[in-house]
Amino acid sequence: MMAGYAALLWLVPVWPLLLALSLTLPAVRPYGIRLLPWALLPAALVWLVAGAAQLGWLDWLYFDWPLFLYAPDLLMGTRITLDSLSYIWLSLALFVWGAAAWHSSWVKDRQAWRFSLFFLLSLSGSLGLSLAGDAISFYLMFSLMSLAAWGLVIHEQTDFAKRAAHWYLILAVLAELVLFAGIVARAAELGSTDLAVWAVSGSSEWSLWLIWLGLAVKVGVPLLHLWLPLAHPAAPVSASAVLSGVMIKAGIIGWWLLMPSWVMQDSVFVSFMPWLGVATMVFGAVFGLMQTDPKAVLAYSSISQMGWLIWGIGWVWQGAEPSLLMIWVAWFALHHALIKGGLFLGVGWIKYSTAGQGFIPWVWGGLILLGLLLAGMPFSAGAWLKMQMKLASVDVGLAMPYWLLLLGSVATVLLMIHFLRRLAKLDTLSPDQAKPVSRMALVSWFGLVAIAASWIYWVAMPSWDSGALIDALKPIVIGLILATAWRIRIHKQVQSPPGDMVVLLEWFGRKLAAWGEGYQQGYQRLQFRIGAGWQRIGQGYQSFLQRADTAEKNLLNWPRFMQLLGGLALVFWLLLIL
Amino acid sequence: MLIFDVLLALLILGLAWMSVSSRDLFEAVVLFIALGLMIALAWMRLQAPDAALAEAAIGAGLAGALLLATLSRLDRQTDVSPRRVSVAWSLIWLGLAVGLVLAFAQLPRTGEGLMPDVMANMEQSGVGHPVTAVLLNFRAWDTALELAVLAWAWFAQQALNREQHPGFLALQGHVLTSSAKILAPLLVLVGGYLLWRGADATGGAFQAGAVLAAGLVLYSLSFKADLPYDGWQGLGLRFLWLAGFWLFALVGLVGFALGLGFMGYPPAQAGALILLIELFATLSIALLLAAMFSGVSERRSAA
Amino acid sequence: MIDNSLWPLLIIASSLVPAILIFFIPENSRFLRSAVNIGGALIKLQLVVLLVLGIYAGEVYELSWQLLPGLDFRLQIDGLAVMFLLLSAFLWLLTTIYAIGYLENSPNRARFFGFFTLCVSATAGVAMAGNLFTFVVFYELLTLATWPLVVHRGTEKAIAAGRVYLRYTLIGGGALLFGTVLLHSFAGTPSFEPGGYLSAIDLPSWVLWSVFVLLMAGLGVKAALVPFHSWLPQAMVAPAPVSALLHAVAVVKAGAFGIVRVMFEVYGIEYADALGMAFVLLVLASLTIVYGSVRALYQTDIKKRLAFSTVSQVSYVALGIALAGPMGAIGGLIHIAHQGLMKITLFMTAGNFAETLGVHKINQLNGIGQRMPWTTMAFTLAALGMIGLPPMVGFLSKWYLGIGAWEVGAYWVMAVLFASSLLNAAYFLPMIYRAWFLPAPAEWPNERRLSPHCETHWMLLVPPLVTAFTVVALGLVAGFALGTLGWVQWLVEQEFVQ
Amino acid sequence: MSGWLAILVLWPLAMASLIAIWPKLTKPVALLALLGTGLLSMVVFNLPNGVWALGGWARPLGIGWRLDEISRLMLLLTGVVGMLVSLYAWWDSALPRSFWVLWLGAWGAMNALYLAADVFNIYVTLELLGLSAVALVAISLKAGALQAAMRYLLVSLLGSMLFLLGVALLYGQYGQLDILALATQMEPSFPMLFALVVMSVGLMAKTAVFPLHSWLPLAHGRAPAAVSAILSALVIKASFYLLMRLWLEVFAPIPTLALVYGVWLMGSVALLWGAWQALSSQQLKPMVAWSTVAQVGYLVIGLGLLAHPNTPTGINTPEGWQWGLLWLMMAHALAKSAMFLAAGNLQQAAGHDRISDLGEVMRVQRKTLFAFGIAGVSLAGLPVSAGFLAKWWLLELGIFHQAWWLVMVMVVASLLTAGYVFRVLNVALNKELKPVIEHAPVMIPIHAGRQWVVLILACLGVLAGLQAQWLWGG
Repeated sequence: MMAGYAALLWLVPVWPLLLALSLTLPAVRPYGIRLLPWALLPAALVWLVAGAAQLGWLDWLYFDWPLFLYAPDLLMGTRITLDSLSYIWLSLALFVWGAAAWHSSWVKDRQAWRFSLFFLLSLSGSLGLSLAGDAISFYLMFSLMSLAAWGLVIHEQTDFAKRAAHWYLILAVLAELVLFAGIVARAAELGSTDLAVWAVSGSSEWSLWLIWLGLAVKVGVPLLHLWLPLAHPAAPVSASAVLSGVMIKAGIIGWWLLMPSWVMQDSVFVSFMPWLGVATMVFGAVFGLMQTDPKAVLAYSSISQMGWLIWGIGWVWQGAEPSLLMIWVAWFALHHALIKGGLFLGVGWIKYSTAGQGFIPWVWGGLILLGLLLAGMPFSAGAWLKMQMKLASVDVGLAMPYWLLLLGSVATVLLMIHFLRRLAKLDTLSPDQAKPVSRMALVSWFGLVAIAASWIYWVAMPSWDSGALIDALKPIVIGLILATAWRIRIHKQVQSPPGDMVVLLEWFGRKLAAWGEGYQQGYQRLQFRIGAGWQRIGQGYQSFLQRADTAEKNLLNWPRFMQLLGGLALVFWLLLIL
Repeated sequence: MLIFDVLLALLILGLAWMSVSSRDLFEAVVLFIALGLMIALAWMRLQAPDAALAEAAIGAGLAGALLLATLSRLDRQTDVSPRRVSVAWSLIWLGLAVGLVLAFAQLPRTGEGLMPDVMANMEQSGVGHPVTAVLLNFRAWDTALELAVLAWAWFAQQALNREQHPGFLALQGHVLTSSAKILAPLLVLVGGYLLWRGADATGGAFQAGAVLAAGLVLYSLSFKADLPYDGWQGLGLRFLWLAGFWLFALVGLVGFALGLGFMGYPPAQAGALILLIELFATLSIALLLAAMFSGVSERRSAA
Repeated sequence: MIDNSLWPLLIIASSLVPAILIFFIPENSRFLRSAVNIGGALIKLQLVVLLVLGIYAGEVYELSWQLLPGLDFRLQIDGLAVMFLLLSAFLWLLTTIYAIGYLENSPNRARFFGFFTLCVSATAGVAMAGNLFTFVVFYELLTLATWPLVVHRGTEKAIAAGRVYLRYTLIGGGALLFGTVLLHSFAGTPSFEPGGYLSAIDLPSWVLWSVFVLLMAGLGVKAALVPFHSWLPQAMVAPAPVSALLHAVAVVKAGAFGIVRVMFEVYGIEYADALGMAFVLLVLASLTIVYGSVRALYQTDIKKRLAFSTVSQVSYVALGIALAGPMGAIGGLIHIAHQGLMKITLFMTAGNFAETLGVHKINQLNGIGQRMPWTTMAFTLAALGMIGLPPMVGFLSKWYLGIGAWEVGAYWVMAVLFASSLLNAAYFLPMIYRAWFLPAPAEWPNERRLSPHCETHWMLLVPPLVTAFTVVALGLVAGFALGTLGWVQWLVEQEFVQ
Repeated sequence: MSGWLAILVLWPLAMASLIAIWPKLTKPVALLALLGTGLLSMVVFNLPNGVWALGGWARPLGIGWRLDEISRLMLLLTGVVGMLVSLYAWWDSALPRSFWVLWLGAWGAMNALYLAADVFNIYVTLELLGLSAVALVAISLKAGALQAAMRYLLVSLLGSMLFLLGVALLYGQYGQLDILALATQMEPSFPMLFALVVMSVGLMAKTAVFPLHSWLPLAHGRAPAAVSAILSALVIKASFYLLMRLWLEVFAPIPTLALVYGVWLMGSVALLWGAWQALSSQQLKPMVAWSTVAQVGYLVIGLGLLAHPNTPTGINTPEGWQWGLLWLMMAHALAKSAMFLAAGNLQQAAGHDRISDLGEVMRVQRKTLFAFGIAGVSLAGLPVSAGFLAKWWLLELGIFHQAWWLVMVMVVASLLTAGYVFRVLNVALNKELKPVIEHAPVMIPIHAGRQWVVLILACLGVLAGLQAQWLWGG
């Protein structure tokens, strides 16, 4: 039983890979998109069984919990860990990827199988890294996910998509390499790749910085976020949903797993992470408000929401029992993942359907609900989690003015209002442009919305007193007031290009390219000159060779020969008597 | 006599120089022949009449005739280009000459070389004269190889002449013809004498062969336009070219078989064997030298 | 059972005899030649596999005889040798199949396959050389055996490339010979031994350094260390199987392998480190790595880009050695095999592109993934491996190199690795992108239908697929004891234990 | 003393005589001669060392023969190379009958020379050898060949005369001619210095040591291929062998450091000069001939290295360092004969030997080309080959004497050698090179055996690089 379960666990990342491999057969390709939901089958099974085990339903089976698997021959020793935290990561991935898989039927072009391929690869990475128990397999899964997602970003091959993919790739590769350097450094110092060891052993600050930096790109820390607002809108909706919902969390997971979370109390990270978190919340919101594309708004919203997680992990590291505290952060991540996934997919429903279709109002309803959930309306997971996190952080001893957090919440509210407004302004499609509706997709979307709204009541028993409710309402009210005020008083869309600083960098890049051309020309000139020099040397050599004949003719002269003979004799004689 | 010797030495040097530096080839050849004669004189002064005879016959006579024959086939006989005597050239060779003189001057005067050894073994040599003993017994291998050299020189010439007109200029005239009639038998006689005498006094196969060859050449010069002995290209003649060497070698091998070592003679028959060898050697030498002089070509003989 | 001392001869004979046979097989007996070719390759592979097991069981294979007084011709098979042997035997088999598919319709096949096979004998000799002298012998032999392959096409360009190749390798060979003789006259030429033999002898430092400089110059030419690398990109005019074998196994690896031997088993890595030689090599290797990658970035020709990539990648081996630590050594040594597998895949796929579609330039790669998906997939896997992505074998190399660098505190080497990977990504990813994502042109430059069913001739297709598979598989099961990593770890333990 | 020695000398001479007497028997007798002589030298190679006096007269009086490691090896070398070259010639119908008479005479002379331990006897053998060799050069009767032969004749005679002068001085000083006896008595004195000088210069002229080499490229370049092979591989070795005997044995105490440096310099210049000329040569055979001039430079350097007062004798194994020099001679003989014969094959097939136009012929004669290639490898001292071992030895000894510049020159010369060898191979492999003359010349078929002979010679040069041990019996 356990062996079978272990095998199932291995299949979680491997099964999608096998499906991806099957796509190499031309016969399978037309069914590429339809394969996608099946890729999650082992993950779903694992999720179910593990969930049951956590609830104690499987005690009669002597089911081990948590679960650690070790395969010494695979890579350089691969470990899989399934504990309550990775269970959360797994569920997060499972739901969002699941919904996205059903929604992929929108991708119906000739290259759909390619989309499926990358989808499956990325999915495998995403699931795998949730379960990773050693640094190498984490890195493997992380890079598999990141790089394969590039294929999702570029899929539509529009100019915008290409640009987005370009930046995505540059940053992903850079991040990957920095992360690699960090992982190598830690592995070298600790002599092990077991993450259980890593969690409790400190390392040199350098290596930690490298790891932090490498993952920060994925998290979308301001200044390293460049790729994010480009890639999320550029990808097909189902891809955007997983990018924003799941993959972005990989950075947080990485920080948690790869940094020595148990011994971080005194490190420099804990002193700046909470502040960075708050800054990210505000930053994301400010730039989000300046976007016109609803998906770009959502992307910035994701950055903003990641602020919460950054802030969260910042104080988690200060705690004595970080793994317990981390549950809050993980739940918040789950919360965000479900909602953000739903929102992106919802955009798809709005985008690809015509107004006449009957379910559209329901979709709008769902979207508004999701917006409210994200904004943390009372009785929502968001509100409750934020409150609990605040309390926990105070317990841990985080000293921070809490109005800053309120600012973050307000920012979320404003972003959601902005998002819905921009979404409403989206051009409607003519019936022939609309994509056919897949029942399963619709069901899965509403299912996702339902889960997003209710999951917290399954896993926890949130209790609401009046203070909590008021706290939850506060940002919503402030946000509404601000939005209305803005609308009345200014009524102007301040715009910022998606990806903000990218524009600067691109300008710089163009300059560089121009310099590069100049350099190339110079290099060619130099090469030409060197070539000419070589040619001259070659000619010199040829004429040197040609001179051989004349030189030898001189020696062929008989008198010269006799002179040389005599001279040689004299020289020998002299040399002998010397 | 010292004055004569000195004069002779100077004359030799002077003739050599003139011969080398002459611009006209004919003149040079004439001077060369004169030089040969002077050298023959010098040998006489050194009390080596056999060497003198050989030199006169080969160095002056045969070589001179060969050179003249060659001359007749060259187009340009006079070198008209200006000639400079290189100082370096002169100095270098002068230096070497001085060195050579010094080197010979410094040789130990007391050295008798192998003479005592030779004398000690004269008894077993089978001949009476030390030079003959050395040449035909003690250092028989050298002599045998010299005969081979001679034979191969002829082969070489044959190889080179095989498609060309023999290089012979008919020098004959009535005077020559008539003198040849008288001289040829005389030369044969002298040759035979030298050969026989070799056993006990200076003389021997080489000298005899050379003189015989001179006689043959003289004969051919006077009676035949180009080829003195067309009919002698037969098997017997070819055998005779090699007879000297091979007799030597075979005797040597027999000596080896008898346990005397390669090139060893049975002491008892040494004298007789040596005489036999010398006889054939003389014939070989004479025929080879004569043949070389006249430059017989195979093709002509076949034709 | 065969006497152990005969094994080295068997190994050499298993390719030398086919080589000689092939020279005398008439041009048109295609089947016979292919049979001899593949038969030889199979026998050799079989022998080497037996050897691997033997070595693992602790058997000793040596053979030596005196050539000059005090100078032995010595063949010995140790773990390092057998790794190189296995690599060359395996890749030889594949490349032979590939070459048969590639060249069987062109002229001068007897010559080509003869030298091709001879080249493998020389490589086996390089691997088994038991002392520096023997190494030099086979090293030079390799030059001679590969030259006819480089100029095989017989065009002016090929001849010119061959000339450059010879100029570099022979001058390098001269330096190597000089260094070897110099060392011989001071220290003799004992057999290679783990830990080196020079540390036990008290030699003046000028000798040690001159020998080092000469040897590195000689080995550096083949290993394409900057500034001795220029021959390599030019040698790209050779037929694809040659490029594949040259760059993956034979020539550049012989150089790299020589560096390993010299640093480990002549000087001894600790001694070399103490003398400062390891550092010099480290700097040289780092320069080469970065320089090669930068140059690769500017190439428009596929094979040229791959060639510069080789320049860069082979120096990983030297880098790993020069780090002078066990982990670095592992990284360097496994890269011998790993780079071989990856690069041979790349070259064979590039050859497929050229042979099937006439595609030579990078900008002609557009959409080639749709026309030749299998080939392009192999290419992609190998290229990703080159960048160092897990689970491809390239990752293992890079991982151990990184750990090695960190271990000895050479942090700047991390920067080199970083830059190199980045550049690798910068020149490989656009190719992959073009191949898979851009639309295919209406017409390929020079398309040939080589097979009715496959995208190209099966003999061209199978070898790169096998190597690509190996690239992934070896990376995936890296922990397996008989995998490259396990083997190398075992080797390095021997080196660093005493 | 074994009768084999006498037979070794007499056999070729006897066969030559037979051919001279019965021209019709040329072919069978020639075959008998070459096989017999070759096998005899192998037999003699396996005889024990010894010194004998001919005719049963004790040595100072009689002529000495001796067999030691050096002469045995030289005999073997001459036998093997001679046999193979003769085989080649046997299949070459273009050679006249007189080739056999002359060549067998030269062969016998060489055998006699290597056996002789008496300076005067050596002179006589030298004469026989020189005479035959000169005639061989001219045997094709082409105008250029005759002219070259004339030049060679004069140089050869001059060399012999100078040698004879030295013999006279030796006799004058010590009253005897036996090498072994002379060696024991030798003391530096002015006449002996002078004798050494004149003999050396004379022999160097015969060996074609730079700057006295000018006759060689003409003679070897213009003679028929088989003759060139004989001359380059064997004949110049004979005079070099004498040089070696004189410097290292007879006059052993005399050579000074200064002389050694001088000889090194000469050798180095020879190497560079020869390589330069070979690189610039437009024709194949002159190129190979020039290569001989260059390679003689190695021989001379080797001699200088051995004559160096600091050279230890007898270190390592039986006779010490001299093996290297012999090895060098052997390597060169094998490689050079193969090269000349290969060039001959190509030249005869193509009807010319302009390097740049030989591509087509070389592609047809694959065995010849291959042999040329590996002979070139041995010549350049690349492994695996006898040449490589020889060069190793030279370098080692050069380093031993710390003559760095010399070592550098040798390495560079080795590369230059590779340069001109590969220049030819480049032409063979270059398919785009268009011949200067438009109409394709008719290719004359060559007897297959000749290709094989070339290949065997070249392969021997390679195999010798793998097993040098039997040489010194270690």
